[in-house]
Amino acid sequence: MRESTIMKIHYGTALAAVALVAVHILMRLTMGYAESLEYENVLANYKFVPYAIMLELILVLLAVHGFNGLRVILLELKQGRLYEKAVSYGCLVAMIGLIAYGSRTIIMTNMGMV
Amino acid sequence: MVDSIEFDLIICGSGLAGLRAAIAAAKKGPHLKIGVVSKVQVMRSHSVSAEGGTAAVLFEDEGDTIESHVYDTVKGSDFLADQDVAERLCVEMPQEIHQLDHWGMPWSRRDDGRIDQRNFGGYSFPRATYASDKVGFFEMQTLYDTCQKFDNIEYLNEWFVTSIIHDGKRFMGVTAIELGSGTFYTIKGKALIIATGGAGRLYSFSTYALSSTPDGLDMGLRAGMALKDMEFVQFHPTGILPSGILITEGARGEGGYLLNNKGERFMKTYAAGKMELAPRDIVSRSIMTEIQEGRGFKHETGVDCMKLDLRHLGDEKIKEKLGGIREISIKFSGQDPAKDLLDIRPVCHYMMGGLHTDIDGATEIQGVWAAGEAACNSVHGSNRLGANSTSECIVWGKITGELAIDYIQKNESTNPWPHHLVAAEEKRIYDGIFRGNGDVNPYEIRQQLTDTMNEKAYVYKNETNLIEGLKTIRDLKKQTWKHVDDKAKEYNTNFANVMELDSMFRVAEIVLLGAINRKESRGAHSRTDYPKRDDANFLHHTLAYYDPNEPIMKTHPVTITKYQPVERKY
Amino acid sequence: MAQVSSISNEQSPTAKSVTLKISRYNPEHDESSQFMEFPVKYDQLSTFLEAILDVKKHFDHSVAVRYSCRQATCGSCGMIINGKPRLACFTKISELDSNVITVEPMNNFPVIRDLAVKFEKLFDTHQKIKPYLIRDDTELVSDEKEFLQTPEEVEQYIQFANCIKCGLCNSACPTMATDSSFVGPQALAQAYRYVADSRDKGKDSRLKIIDDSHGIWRCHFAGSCSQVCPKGVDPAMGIQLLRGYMLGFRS
Amino acid sequence: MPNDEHREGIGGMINPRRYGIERVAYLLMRLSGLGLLAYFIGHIYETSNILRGQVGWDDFMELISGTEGHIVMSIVIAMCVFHTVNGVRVMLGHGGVGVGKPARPDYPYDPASQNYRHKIGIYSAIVLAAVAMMYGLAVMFGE
Repeated sequence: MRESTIMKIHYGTALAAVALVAVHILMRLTMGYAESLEYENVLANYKFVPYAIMLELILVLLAVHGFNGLRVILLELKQGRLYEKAVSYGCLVAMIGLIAYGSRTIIMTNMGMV
Repeated sequence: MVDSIEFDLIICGSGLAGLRAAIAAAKKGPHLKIGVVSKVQVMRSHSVSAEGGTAAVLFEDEGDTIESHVYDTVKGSDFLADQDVAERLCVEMPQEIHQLDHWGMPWSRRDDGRIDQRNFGGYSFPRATYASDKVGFFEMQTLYDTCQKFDNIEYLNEWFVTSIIHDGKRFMGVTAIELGSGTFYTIKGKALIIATGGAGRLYSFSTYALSSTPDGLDMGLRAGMALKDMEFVQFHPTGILPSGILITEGARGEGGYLLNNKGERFMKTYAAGKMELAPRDIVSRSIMTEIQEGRGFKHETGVDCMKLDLRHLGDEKIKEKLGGIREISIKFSGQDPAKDLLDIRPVCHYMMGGLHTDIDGATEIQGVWAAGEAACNSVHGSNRLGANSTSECIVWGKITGELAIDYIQKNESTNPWPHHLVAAEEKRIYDGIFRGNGDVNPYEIRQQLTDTMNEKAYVYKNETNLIEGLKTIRDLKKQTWKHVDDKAKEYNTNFANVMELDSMFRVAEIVLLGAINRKESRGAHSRTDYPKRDDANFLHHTLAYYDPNEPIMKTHPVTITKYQPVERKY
Repeated sequence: MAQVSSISNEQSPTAKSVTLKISRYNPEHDESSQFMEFPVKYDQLSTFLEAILDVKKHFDHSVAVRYSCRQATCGSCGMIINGKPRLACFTKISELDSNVITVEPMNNFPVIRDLAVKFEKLFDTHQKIKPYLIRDDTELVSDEKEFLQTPEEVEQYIQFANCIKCGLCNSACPTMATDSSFVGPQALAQAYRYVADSRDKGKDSRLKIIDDSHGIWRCHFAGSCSQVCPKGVDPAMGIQLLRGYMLGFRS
Repeated sequence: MPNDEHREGIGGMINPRRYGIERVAYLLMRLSGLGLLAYFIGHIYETSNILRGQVGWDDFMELISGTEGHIVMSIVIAMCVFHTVNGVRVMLGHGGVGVGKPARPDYPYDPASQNYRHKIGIYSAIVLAAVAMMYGLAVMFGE
């Protein structure tokens, strides 16, 4: 992928994530911070499909943004063909892994498999 | 065995002339290998410090003519210029300006989008093409950047060329030291263009870069070429104190005044028609006369000076058109031209003389050309007009670049490589200089040499001073300064400095001898004991050839085509 | 000082004294760099280049330093003075207000010896971004005239054309500090200089060159390049404006 | 990382003292980005506890609702706010917004891109981050 495409994605995911994370945090404040974290309330969140979809989106956006950011930092720290390949693929794999792991939580909770 | 590399064309020097030659050659001979060899990094040459403008006739539709440019140049030269050469310059120049524009030169523009021109000393039409007041810098950048298009140009950054190798008639190569590693090399080539610039560091008060020493001229001299007209050293009227950095003639072209301690624009006494925009030799002499007659100022360093007044131009105009000298005067002198009067004094600025060449820039050795300030094709005669030097570099850069390629394509060298000459050169440098065991500080010697030149061969000269100067320099030469304390090979600037000093002695001697022999006043050469021009005896060029004992001085006729010498009045 | 002593008194009454700690290192012979101390006299206008040349003249001929024009136009004498990249000829000792001043070679450039560094990489990257007008008619064939350009159009790029290739920006850049493949602010600013020139038609080809994993995107707008530029070039601005084209903010 | 290339290395990259506030912002942006990524990974992991049912969730809640948890959380809030606000600033800058217009530079040079707009952006990112942190602490400890 061209670096400019990657960076456009980087910026795009950032902007979208800012909006969605804001909603996510506001939810913690609607009923009081501690209360919002009680088991039933959290579970209710997950079961509410639109909210679950939002969580999934945040997960993807932040994973993409975060691991790309990490890739950028690592690429700037050290160079070399092998190292750069390892960093790029490493970050991609970590990103997919994290998304998969997070999605598992969201999907299973949403479908009541707790 | 000495390491060796090979090019088709070697260009020694990376200023305007060198880079222009490189482009011309690279275009004409796309399959030939061109090496630009420079003592500094290519693009750091002193041409970057040219400020005011490049002369060319661009506005024929508004009344300018080539003929007027030719006549101004010849008259400015005090009729010592070869007139066919001057004509060549003026004819070739307009399209060079446009060529530079096509390569990306950021010329200053008029509102209609055309290239702007400003007034300059000695011209009868404003024809100094400018780019703010950093003309040389932008031209260098344009040429350097354009060079990057060609993959047949190679750059040898920081290679000190020490001698020219030839078989008595034809060029074969050069010897050089790569300063970075300290390795001694031979560079074989079929043709050479010498574009090493002037030698203004012979004077301690100088606008020149610290690297502008005469090693290029000396190299030609030692190879058997003549130095021509070296007694003509231009003193620019406005070098700022205390550094001697140039304040461009453009400052006066834009309307600046020169003031004496009575607050008068004293130029009205000396050149009422042109005032501050008289040619440089006249303005410099006027300043020195004013000082000698007690109408000068004392600078805090104890030197006499005069004032340059730009305040009436206003801050905005100064920033727009003279931003470079504004920076220089604020930074290096603590004076803001919009508020303060600048302390100025005539300063060594240009050498009209150089390696003797014909109208094409060809030297006396087959396959060697010279271009730019290093060459003396006699376009400037005894006094150069402002803005004509960058023009000269560009025009003869192009001419010599193309001619050298023609020559390479027609000639095939078959002579055996003269190993003994390389061995002799290696011995001269390493046994004679590097391993010399002197005990005198060469930097002190250099200081004394340049101070002597400043004192004894300044704007006004006379027999007594010149002979004293020559004696001092010959005495200095005999001292034991030929040694290098720094024994490392890598990036040994001490070594380079002592080699530079070695060349300064030979060329300084020629400058002084030429000045002693020329018993007249003409252009920049002004003798108080012979205040008049003497066309009967001295309407000729001076040539100086190398000899281990004393330079051999000869003369050479001036080419006069249309304009007979008349009295020079402005 | 050194260069004008014929007309200025070296022992002028206003002269003050400062200790220069100059980094000495010859990679061919030395394990590591070492500081050597030299006392130098200076006055209000003395520059570091003058001071170093004074050291060379009076104390130690072997100090390796690159210099030429001494008026901040040739770009030779970039070095780290008291921790920051500066041009030696364009920094006055009196500006720093310090009694002991360290002088080191520029960072992010391989050291040749003492204060002199290798520039090959800077020259190479400069060449890579095609620093010349790209269009079919750059070579004059007959007596063509200039390409018209208004003063306003010149204003669009003239700032960036002031680059003297001294390398201070590359030395200050945080990305350059660790990334040996980064194009660097010098070359990127020059890419902008030509893209912004109304005579140029090579925008797309240049944008393509710098759109690379070690290209323009490795600039994070820390601005150190612009803060050290001795010529007011402001590479950071050029880079952001150039990136504006790539992000579609500008056309 | 002293080496043949004489690179300044990580020390030079992160040293925020020699240059302006822009360089500090550059450093904080990196650190907060890395911090947030670490938190994000942790967050994904911790929330997966919900799959262990009420017991698992409550065990985990105990872990994070202590003082230390709150402090960590408040730092995360600060990082998040700084990274967001500064990120928006940088993104605008990268697009060429607010970086000044090319113009003939006049000595003494004052780079237009290092202008008050972006400095305000940086300072407000820092201030907002601090405010958000206080607010977060107030909310968390307030209950």
